[in-house]
Amino acid sequence: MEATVLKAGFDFTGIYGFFDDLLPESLDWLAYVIAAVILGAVLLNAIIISTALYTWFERRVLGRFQSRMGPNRWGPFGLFQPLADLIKLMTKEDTIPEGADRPVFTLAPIVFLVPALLVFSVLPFHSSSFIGKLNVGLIFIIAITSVNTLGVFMAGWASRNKYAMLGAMRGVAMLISYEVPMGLAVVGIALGAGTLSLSGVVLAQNIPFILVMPLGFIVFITAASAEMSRTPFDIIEADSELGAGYNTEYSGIKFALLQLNEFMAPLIVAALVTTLFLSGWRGWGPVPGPIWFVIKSFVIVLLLLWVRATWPRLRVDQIMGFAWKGLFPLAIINIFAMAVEFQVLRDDTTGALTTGDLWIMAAANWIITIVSLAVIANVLGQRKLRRPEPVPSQLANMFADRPAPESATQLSGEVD
Amino acid sequence: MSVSLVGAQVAEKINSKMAGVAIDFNETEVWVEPQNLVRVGKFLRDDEEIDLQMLNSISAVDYVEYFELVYHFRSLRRNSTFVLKARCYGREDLKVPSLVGVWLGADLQEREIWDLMGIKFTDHPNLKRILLWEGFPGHPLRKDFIR
Amino acid sequence: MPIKTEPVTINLGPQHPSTHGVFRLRVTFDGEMVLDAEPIVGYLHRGTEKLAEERNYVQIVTLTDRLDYVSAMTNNLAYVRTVERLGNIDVPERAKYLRVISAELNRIASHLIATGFLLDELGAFHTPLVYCFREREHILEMFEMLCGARITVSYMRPGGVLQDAPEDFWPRLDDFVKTMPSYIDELEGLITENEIVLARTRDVGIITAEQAIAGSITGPVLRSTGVQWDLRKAEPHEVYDRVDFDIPIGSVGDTYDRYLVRVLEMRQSVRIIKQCVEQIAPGPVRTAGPFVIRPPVGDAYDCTESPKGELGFYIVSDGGISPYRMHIRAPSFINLTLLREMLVGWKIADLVVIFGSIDIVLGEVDR
Amino acid sequence: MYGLGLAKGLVVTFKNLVMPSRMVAIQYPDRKVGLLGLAKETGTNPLALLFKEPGQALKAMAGMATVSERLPQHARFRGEEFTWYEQRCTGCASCAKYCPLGIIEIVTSESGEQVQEGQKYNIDVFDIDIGRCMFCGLCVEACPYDALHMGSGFEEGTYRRADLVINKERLMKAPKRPSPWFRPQLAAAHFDPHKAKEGQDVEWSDAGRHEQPTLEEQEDKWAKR
Repeated sequence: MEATVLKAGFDFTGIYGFFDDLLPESLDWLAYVIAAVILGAVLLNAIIISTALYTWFERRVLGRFQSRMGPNRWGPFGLFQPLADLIKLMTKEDTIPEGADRPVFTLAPIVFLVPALLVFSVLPFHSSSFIGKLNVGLIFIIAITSVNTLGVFMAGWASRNKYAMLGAMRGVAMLISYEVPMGLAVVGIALGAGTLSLSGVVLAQNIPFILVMPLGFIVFITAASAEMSRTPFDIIEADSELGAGYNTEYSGIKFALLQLNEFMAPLIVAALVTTLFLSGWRGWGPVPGPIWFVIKSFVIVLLLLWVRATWPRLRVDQIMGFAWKGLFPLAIINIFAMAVEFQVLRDDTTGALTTGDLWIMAAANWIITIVSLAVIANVLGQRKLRRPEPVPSQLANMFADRPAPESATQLSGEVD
Repeated sequence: MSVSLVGAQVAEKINSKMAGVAIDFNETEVWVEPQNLVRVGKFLRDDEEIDLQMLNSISAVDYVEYFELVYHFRSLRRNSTFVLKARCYGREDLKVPSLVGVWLGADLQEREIWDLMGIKFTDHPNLKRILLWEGFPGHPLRKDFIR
Repeated sequence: MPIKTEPVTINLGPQHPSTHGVFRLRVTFDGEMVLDAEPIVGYLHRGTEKLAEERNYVQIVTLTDRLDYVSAMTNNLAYVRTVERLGNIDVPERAKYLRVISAELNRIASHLIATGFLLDELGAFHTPLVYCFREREHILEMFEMLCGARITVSYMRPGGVLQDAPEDFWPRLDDFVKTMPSYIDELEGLITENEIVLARTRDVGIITAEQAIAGSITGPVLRSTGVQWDLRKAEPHEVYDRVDFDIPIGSVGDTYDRYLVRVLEMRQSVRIIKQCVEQIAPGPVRTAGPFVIRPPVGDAYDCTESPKGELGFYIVSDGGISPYRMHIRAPSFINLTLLREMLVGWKIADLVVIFGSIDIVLGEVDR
Repeated sequence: MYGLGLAKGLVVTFKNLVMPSRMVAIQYPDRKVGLLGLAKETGTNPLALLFKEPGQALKAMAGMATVSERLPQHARFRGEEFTWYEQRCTGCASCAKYCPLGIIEIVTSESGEQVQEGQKYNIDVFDIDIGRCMFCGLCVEACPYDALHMGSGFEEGTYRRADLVINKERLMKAPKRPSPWFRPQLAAAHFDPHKAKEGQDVEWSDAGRHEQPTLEEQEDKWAKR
């Protein structure tokens, strides 16, 4: 039912077929190119415009979290603010620091942006609406998002700035570390869905995978928010420590590209989480699939924003420790549990799981999640939350010259 | 209220330990020669009864014919305060022993006095200008400083 | 082949987001680890002590506003107390209460800023900072009622305060006293038990009580090491001996203790204000006297507990209309003495946090 | 339990997100209003507004309507629009003397006009360089005749520093809305310079602390001495 609504517009084969009919036989390849260009242009613009709108949204919501207004001057409710920002950044002087590695410096924003855009090419917004019908979508995403690391390092290295270099070094260490739990969390998905194709994953989610493997969800969203380097993992930029980290020296349109990537990251993560854990476009009632997709992504984005508005940043060694001592074991536990359950529950001949099997797995996994989280928290966390009671030092006595009043013995009284 | 140590008593104590070091005193203050500062400081810090744990503040005053260094001490254990003063005569090349070895808190304050008053503290580990830049002509808190 | 590494020297500041102004820290890093740190100050040096030598005693009040510009009231208080001691000027009772109320309000404001910026340096994306500023705004509005200005108040004068509080000040203050504890609770809910904050601040940048006393450290930094020392109790000036309050201390002397002591002090300040409002009685607020004060020849040192530590003024009078010499014992400046000891061995992220937890204000450091 | 503190923080920020009383930001110089806000501002109900001024109403619904807004100031605010009464000023230059920055310039000349107290002076120049003023109010505090008062403004931006010097003509022409800062007589009259409308200026005879001396008093004080 839902398949009929938006089918024609976004389907590659549909557009290809239309132009194939239009053009003579010898120009078949042209139809292919035209279809690709049209779809690419539509998608690119859609992503960039939605990122622009997202910058407005993020700033407004963060403003509300912080008792502020957020941008509300330009256009209705401040919606033109991204446009104003863009004009400002484009008209600014594009400086390259003296002694910088010019080609690398120029290339870095592009290396940043292209993988981020490529991720969208395989995401299924709808049952038939994705462009690259990739049967190894999961692996493609894991691979393509790793290129980010290269961009961080290129930007930091080429800037010839110590702050940028420090940010880049932190970034490389952190991003590579968090690739591991993220990849391992995806393994659980592959096990549960029995396929690496993203549309296959969505179709396999008769119940959303967030219920089936909460542990995987937690690991994935944590690792992903580290991958996009937002609080509490924003040590790459760490504005209070490094100024701006790897993008210290960037200005003008190059900085705009970096910012575009940065604001696109939450959208990518939200879209990925929606696809992998929240059953993608699937929903109930007459609401079309893409709307479901957007709603679910929106919830994830809000969650990320909420965390960003609340928590402080971890230190670099704590972040690495968290990845290797916290997320890595959790991801392994998740894979192990999924594998055992899969082996026990699967249909022997087809190797497929029924919805009932998924429910059983969900029940088991919730117990495993709670237990393992509690264990890991106790291992990782400072179990000694209590501190020594403050004892007044013998080095000082405020009442040496006169009798001490009664209440002076109290150390930190309650306000009555 | 914090008790001020009586100048006469402290001067007597200092003199009983190191004869003739406390050259003058009044109700709350004792004057010593600048070259004896470190000896007196160690005594004031380590003496059981005086027990001045903290060097509160160091000021320097330019009285034109001499500079006076004013040390405000405080004992947290006894809640008492005390003022030690030292006069150094002359305008140029003034040298006073540094108290950093006795109280670490003298560090930045002595640098500030060197910067603004031009009194050199010998044995100071890092005697550089602090508020003004290196190469600033003169020491601005002196009374004869003209921009 | 062994990899050759070498330490990197970075100038943190004078333009750096978390140096609280124009402050420079020359740091040598080994990777992320701090090997050496040297504070370089003086970018905001305005020569307050020299300027004071050519102004009369009332005019200097305006200079003291600009020392620790987030707590101008306590600066005024320390200065006018020294002048009063120098010139043997009496202060009316009501003025004493008004002074204590405004000084404690300003202590809350200053500690709010310290806490907010500390969390900002921890990377909390300005949220606690904005909450702190929101509460501070109430205090600034009350200052505007008292004296017409929000930051550079110039409220106190030798011999009292400038003018009595307006009628609408008191209900506003009552409201503030009533709501502030709940706001502090909320702030604590956001910060105090947050595991990330704990991981970042606990046992970071420890100094011991002996070190702190030898280094002339005062204020919350001293109290966080467990030394129960507060000039409001040790040398009760104004009406501090008539109100009941506690001196919170820390147990370890780390960054977390420095934060916690400030929060607890805010609660105590609210308590002091509450008692002052109950005790204050009508009366004059300023001793009649000449506008131009000519104290007798002599010198005087007086100090009060400012939010940053012991703020002292040493004034030498030659009998004229302006001081012969005025020296300011600036707590922010002297608290920097132990900065190197606190920083060495920690990482860049800790450096910023430890530095923030000392809570310096560059107007006072550079004077 | 470990992790509870993080959750607590999330609850606090959520509380601040949803509670409208925590939204304390004041938009300056103008405030964006919705349809309801605009109706409230104009004193009509939204429906009537929609009919009467559909353009404005649509604009408000699109979030683009603005009304001017100013931070609420207390009457005592020490601002820059100095109020000066030439009738009260004797040209004694107390204000100039007590200004810590020395930014008040006063030039007087003998008028030859004799009043009972002595000779009256012409005030030729009365310049306040508010470009360097820090609004400490010491000049106002020092004025023995209550001739100079603080103002309440803070928006005097100009393109040239020279424009920031307020001279005698400007002081005389300016609306007389003195701040009750350090002027108990104005505070007792509950004068609020921010709420004072056109024509509600304070006359020079009301601005002083001292009563106008009667003729007998003048004789007692000065003439017979």
